[in-house]
Amino acid sequence: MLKKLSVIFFCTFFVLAAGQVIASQSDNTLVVVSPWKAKGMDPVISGFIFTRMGCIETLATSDGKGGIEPKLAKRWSVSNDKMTWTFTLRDKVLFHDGTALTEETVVKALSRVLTEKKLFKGTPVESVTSKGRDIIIKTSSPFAALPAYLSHYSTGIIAPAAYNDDGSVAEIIGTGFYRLVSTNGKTVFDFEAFDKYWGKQASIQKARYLAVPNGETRALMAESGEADISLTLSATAAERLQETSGISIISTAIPRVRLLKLNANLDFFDTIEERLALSLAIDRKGIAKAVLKNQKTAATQLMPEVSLWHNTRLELLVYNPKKACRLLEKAGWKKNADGIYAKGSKEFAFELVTYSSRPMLPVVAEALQSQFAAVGIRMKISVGKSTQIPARHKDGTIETALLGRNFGLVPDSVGTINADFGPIDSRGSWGALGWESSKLNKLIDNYLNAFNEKEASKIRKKITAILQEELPVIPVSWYDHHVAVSKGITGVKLDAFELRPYPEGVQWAK
Amino acid sequence: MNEILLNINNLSISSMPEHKTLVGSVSFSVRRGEPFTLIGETGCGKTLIAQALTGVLAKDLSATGSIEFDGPNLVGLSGKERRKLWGRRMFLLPQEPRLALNPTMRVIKQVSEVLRYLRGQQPKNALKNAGTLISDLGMSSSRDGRHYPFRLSGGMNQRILLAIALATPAEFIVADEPTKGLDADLRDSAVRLLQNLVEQGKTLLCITHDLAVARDLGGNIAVMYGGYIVESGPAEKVLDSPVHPYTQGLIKASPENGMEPIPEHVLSSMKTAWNSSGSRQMEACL
Amino acid sequence: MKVMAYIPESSRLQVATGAFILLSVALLSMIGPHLTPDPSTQNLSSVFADPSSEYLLGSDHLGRSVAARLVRGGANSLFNTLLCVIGSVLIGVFLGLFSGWYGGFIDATIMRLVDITMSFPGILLALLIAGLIGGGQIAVVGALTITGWPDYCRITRAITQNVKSRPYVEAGVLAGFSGRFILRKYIFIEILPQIAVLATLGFGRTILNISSLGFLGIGLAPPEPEWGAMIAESLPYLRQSPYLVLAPAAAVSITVFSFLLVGQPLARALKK
Amino acid sequence: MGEIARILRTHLFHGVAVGLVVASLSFVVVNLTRGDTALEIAIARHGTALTNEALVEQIRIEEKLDQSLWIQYTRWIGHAFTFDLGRSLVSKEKVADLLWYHFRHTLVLSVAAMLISLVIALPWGIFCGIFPGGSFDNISGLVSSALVAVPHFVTGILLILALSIKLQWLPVAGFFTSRHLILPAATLGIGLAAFSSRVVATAIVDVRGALFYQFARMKGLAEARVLLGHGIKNASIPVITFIGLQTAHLLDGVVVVETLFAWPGIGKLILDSILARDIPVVQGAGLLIGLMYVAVNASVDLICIVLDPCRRDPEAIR
Amino acid sequence: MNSYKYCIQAENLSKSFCRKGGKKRGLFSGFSIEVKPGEIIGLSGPSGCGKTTLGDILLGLKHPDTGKVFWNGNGINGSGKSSRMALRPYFQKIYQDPPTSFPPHQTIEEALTDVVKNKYSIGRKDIINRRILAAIKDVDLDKELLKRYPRQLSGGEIQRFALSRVLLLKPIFLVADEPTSRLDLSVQAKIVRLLMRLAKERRTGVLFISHDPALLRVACKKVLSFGR
Repeated sequence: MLKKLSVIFFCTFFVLAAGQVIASQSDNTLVVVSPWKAKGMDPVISGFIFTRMGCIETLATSDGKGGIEPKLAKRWSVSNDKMTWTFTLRDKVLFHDGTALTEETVVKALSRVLTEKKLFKGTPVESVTSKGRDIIIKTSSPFAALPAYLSHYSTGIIAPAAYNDDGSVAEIIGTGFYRLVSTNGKTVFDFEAFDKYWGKQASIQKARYLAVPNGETRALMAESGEADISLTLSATAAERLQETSGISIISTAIPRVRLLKLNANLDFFDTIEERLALSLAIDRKGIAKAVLKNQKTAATQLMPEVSLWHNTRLELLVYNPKKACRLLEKAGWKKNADGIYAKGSKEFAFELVTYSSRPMLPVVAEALQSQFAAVGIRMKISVGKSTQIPARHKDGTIETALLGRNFGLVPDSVGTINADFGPIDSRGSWGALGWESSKLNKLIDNYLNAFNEKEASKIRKKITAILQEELPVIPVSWYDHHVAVSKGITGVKLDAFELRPYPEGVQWAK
Repeated sequence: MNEILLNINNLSISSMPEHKTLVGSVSFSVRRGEPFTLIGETGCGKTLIAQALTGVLAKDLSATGSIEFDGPNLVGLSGKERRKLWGRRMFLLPQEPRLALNPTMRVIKQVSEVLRYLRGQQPKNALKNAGTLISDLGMSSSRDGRHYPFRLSGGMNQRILLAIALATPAEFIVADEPTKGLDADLRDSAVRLLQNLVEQGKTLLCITHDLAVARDLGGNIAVMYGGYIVESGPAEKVLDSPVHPYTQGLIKASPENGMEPIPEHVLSSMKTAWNSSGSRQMEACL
Repeated sequence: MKVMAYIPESSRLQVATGAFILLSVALLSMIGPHLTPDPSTQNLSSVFADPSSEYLLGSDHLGRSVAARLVRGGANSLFNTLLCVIGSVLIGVFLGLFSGWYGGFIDATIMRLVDITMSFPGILLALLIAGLIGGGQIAVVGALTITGWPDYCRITRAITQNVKSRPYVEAGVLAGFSGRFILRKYIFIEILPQIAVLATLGFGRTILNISSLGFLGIGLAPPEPEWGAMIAESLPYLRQSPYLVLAPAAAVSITVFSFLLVGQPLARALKK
Repeated sequence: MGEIARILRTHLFHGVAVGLVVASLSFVVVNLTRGDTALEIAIARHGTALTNEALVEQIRIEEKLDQSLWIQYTRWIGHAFTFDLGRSLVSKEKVADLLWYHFRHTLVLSVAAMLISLVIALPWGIFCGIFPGGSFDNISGLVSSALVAVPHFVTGILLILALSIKLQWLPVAGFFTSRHLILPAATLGIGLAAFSSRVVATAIVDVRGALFYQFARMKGLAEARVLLGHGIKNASIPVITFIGLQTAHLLDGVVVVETLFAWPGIGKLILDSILARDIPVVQGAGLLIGLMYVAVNASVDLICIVLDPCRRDPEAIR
Repeated sequence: MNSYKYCIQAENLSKSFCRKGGKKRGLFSGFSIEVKPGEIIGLSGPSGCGKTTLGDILLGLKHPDTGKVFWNGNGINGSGKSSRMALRPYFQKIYQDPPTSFPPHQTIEEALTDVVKNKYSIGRKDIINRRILAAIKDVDLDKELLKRYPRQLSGGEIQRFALSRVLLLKPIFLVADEPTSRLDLSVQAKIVRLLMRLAKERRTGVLFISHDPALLRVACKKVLSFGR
């Protein structure tokens, strides 16, 4: 009796549990595999999944060339004092639950991000209101980059029914061409084409987003044909998959930079010569070729070519260890018996903090370690969590850090530049430490006031020239985004700013 | 029908690589339907004889001579042929009842499975008959029978073993030290149970170190020392008027008879008589 | 040696083979680093080199000698494992003796401690501790020591209880032997072989755990090589230069295998 | 049946005690960790690029992280006793839901691994146990040692290469169909099978050496009959005890396998939560692991009680 | 040391033990005993009736629930630890199961050496050896056997060595707990005779525990029977 009962109990338990885990098989579904799982069902937190799967939409979006184009807003304008913006909403836009897109909904969504949460540092938004189909946004100072910010996923618009009473988000009801059907533990999202979409309908009826954190597993899924689009592959995996039949690799440069963050308060990095010497000691091409598999990713300046901020007139960063040694000796460092530069008994030895959640960083750090050692600089690597960097920035204990910095959070990098190199009192904890330039601060102010592209471009060149000359951080390499696309689909276009939906325009190959 | 069921002739057992004789040329015969007792102290070889008889001698021991069991010679029989005898013709009553019973099976089932698989009875009948056997031995088949061995006392477990012995079709029962570790009362009841076996028509070969058991069982006995039989004959005759000095010494050593140690010269004289052949056994006996 | 006498003849060859491999591995990791080039010297111009006289087992993605890294990684892994096992044995034996000898409340408390430790998987605890002190050798060794001791504790306790109940220990007490004397002469001597065998098997398990942690990215600070970390590093290159993964994987497996070769017959012999 | 109630009672007590201690330890350890919880949570929620001081301070106040640790801890304990484990700091989901979701996956994975290991280990071990010391047994010993010696991540990689890439039989990762379950379960199961087969073999050898087994043969029962009637049940007791012990170790392998195969189990949840300093989840998971361990032990005890009548009556053992 | 009337006295002893589940079961109560030097007192009764426990209480290994034990006139329950420790080696025991009464990993010689070393704090090998040889001569054993491990000896030999170990300590009182129940008849006779002789010669009081009344009748003048 007891025996039977326990057997029955156990079997039912297992069947119940298994039943919930093992759902239906995917067929005729566009499968997108990415490393990122959703952190919560809220556009503010995990909007990147839903905007990039074409489920929710923002007022503006990237045009793929560094500029901004309209999406849910059909046009916008700014008042003469440059402090009041008017965005006119597109008509006849329906949410997935059938309700229409209203001004109130947009105001609610935007003010959550822009005025309540102040998610973007240094965006001087004062209020978001509406007038007819127009959304009025007032800023406390001129802010030319506002449309770029309104293309960020966190400003995605969701239906009134998606909110709970307390203002938190209960579900994702967007306006995009894919409607969210079901989720499984925030790592799998199933979508279906929305037949009342205002724009061009999706040609593939079903889509699935799947978070697979292990890069090698993503590559294997591409190889085995389980994934139609595999995002963020390592350079080596991409190189390998290139030769696999049935897969094509799309590599795009993205405005993300691996850079060496320095604490310029320290003896080692307080002069331009020393920082330049460090920079000259880095064989960027060697690293780019051997480690990143693409020589073109060697950073010759902070901003990659894909960015508006790329400056073609700069004196490029080069590799010249001999000159590095000369500069160091000029700065008063002498080689000691171990072959390490030292001032008195103090060796040129420092700690580098980096993290492994972005896979290539530790490898690049090891490459740097050996290149510095060749010059006579000792570097210790500590691999930990990325949050160590801002935390130790704040208490000033960080010496150097190798990190991947995204200057394409919104298509215009000014926000990030301001946060990283701008006035110290408003600076975030990822950027330069112990370095400030009043000249640069003024230029940033001017840039935010510049509503004219020609003038803006001029200012950008000046700013990047200062960064190149003073090297508050040392760029090491730019990023390539490698994506494996199955030959079973066509029409995949990748947006360097990672704002436009991946499935946009994608079809089954005939 | 042959009156002699078992005839052992010149049986000797020796360990294989060293060729050491452990049991040297033992002969005796057991009559059908009668008890026969083999008496001896630790290491005298009596258990080896039982093992040779049932065919469970350790691999490094070998037996020579003949064991004629109801005719055919058992020495040199293959394992397969041996197994045909087990339970059907002969049955070994093990030493320790509690360890010999499966701890996770109700005792009545352990009796009934013999009836079922050896006598081909239907499961229900087998269970019922097993119950009868158990209650015949003075236990409650419904209460004690449904217990597991650990719940029953040593004496009760021994009765279960006897019930199994009765359940098997085997006519020849070998009981190896049936009274080991039992105190006086339990020993008496164990002997009564063995007598009961004989009354039921089984032939019994009892191996013991206990003179009282031999006396109570009656029949023929053989006294062993150092791998040899020193004296044999009807129980009363051997126990009341022993001829051999060792037998005499053994009887005198029991508490009831004054507990006199066996004189050293008796043992040493036997030692020299058998010289080196049984040396290992001798030493162990001292 | 005396130990060999206890091992059944059929497994002596096995034990000898295992011991031979282990000795070679230990010897290689001790003298190897002096023979091979520096394991952290990079040569970005000859990455993924094929085996040659310069690179005995080829070079990895940063142009470092795989042979040198393998040998140095072995030294690191073995040394850390040794630390873990010694730590666990010390803690486990000490607490086990306490628990078994005194019984009662002390025993109950220590046994609950064992339960708690055993319920928490070592790798997760290592992750927790790595978070606490920022990774590195101390985190790995500390975590695996903290989770490794219960086995030794339980066996020590069991043996202590068992020996304690034997008449000759009571006879010793009656003869006026001190507790220390009984512990040393009667209990330790029974515990030692058991612990030695358990530690042999535990050595293998710990190497596996350390390599798992290395694989998950918790271990020695770069550029110090480690077998598990080498596998993780080279995983992306599995298809083009499989030996980069296979060499450290084989090193881990062969070492653990040899520990099992030695440990299992010993364990079986002890059981009898 | 009184014994069963006793076992359940003591195990329940131990479970709660162990769970609370583990949860409390997690709380202490996470809070000892260098770093700022609010900052970590902000980064976990919004990513490094968006995180700024104002946001961190807002989160600190919203999530009451500015209160003293003692207050935070007692609040958690108070809620835990009302079966409220709180909400994740990162996703704001109920911790209980999160745990159940991930636990379910781990459960299915481990049970499948266990089943695979049993399917392999039982026949293998029983065969070795019946012919101990034979060449098959000796080779099996070596093979199982070799399998045990291969780390899980290596097994996993090799299986993927062979079955998914070369032969294209099974999917690499995901968790949609039972086919997705096979590779991760096999990765865990093979090592376990190697280990258990030896345990099964030893158990069978031990049982066959037992006096009652010999006696059962002596009774004249056929060899198969003896094995079935007297061998299997008795041999299964040590095997089940061993499997119970292994379940605790299984979780170590689960962490690696879940990472490799993107299986959303409890190991990965804990890994992520530790990294993100999602204290309520770590605490809840600690509690769950403690309970799980005790539950496994309780089940093992109960199964052993069902199998072994001696244990139903503790006094009768001596 | 020699001027005592009783080796051991005990008054009004009672003991019960707790079974799992909280039920108490009495073993014995109101038990008194006196043993004079050179006297062998028998104690019989069925197994499980508390004979061994009584022996342990008399030796101070277990505590009685009520009652008092006097060693050589000293109450052991109340007296100081140091005086108890000083008397300790004079109260000895012989065990039922021969193989377990000596440590399995020491030769008999090593085990006996430990005893002598500890008791008399002598380090000199020759003195120790002399004492050991004298002791084993008393129990009629060959010195060749000293080099053996317990598993290489027969039950009778071990039991005689156990007796010699006890003799080395010059005991006042000895508990023999079923010393021959696992031995053969002829060996039993030898051991019991030896015990009887030594008790008489050395003026040692003995409590002889056995379940065999016939044996006790031969060995003891006085037999106490113990029942439930």
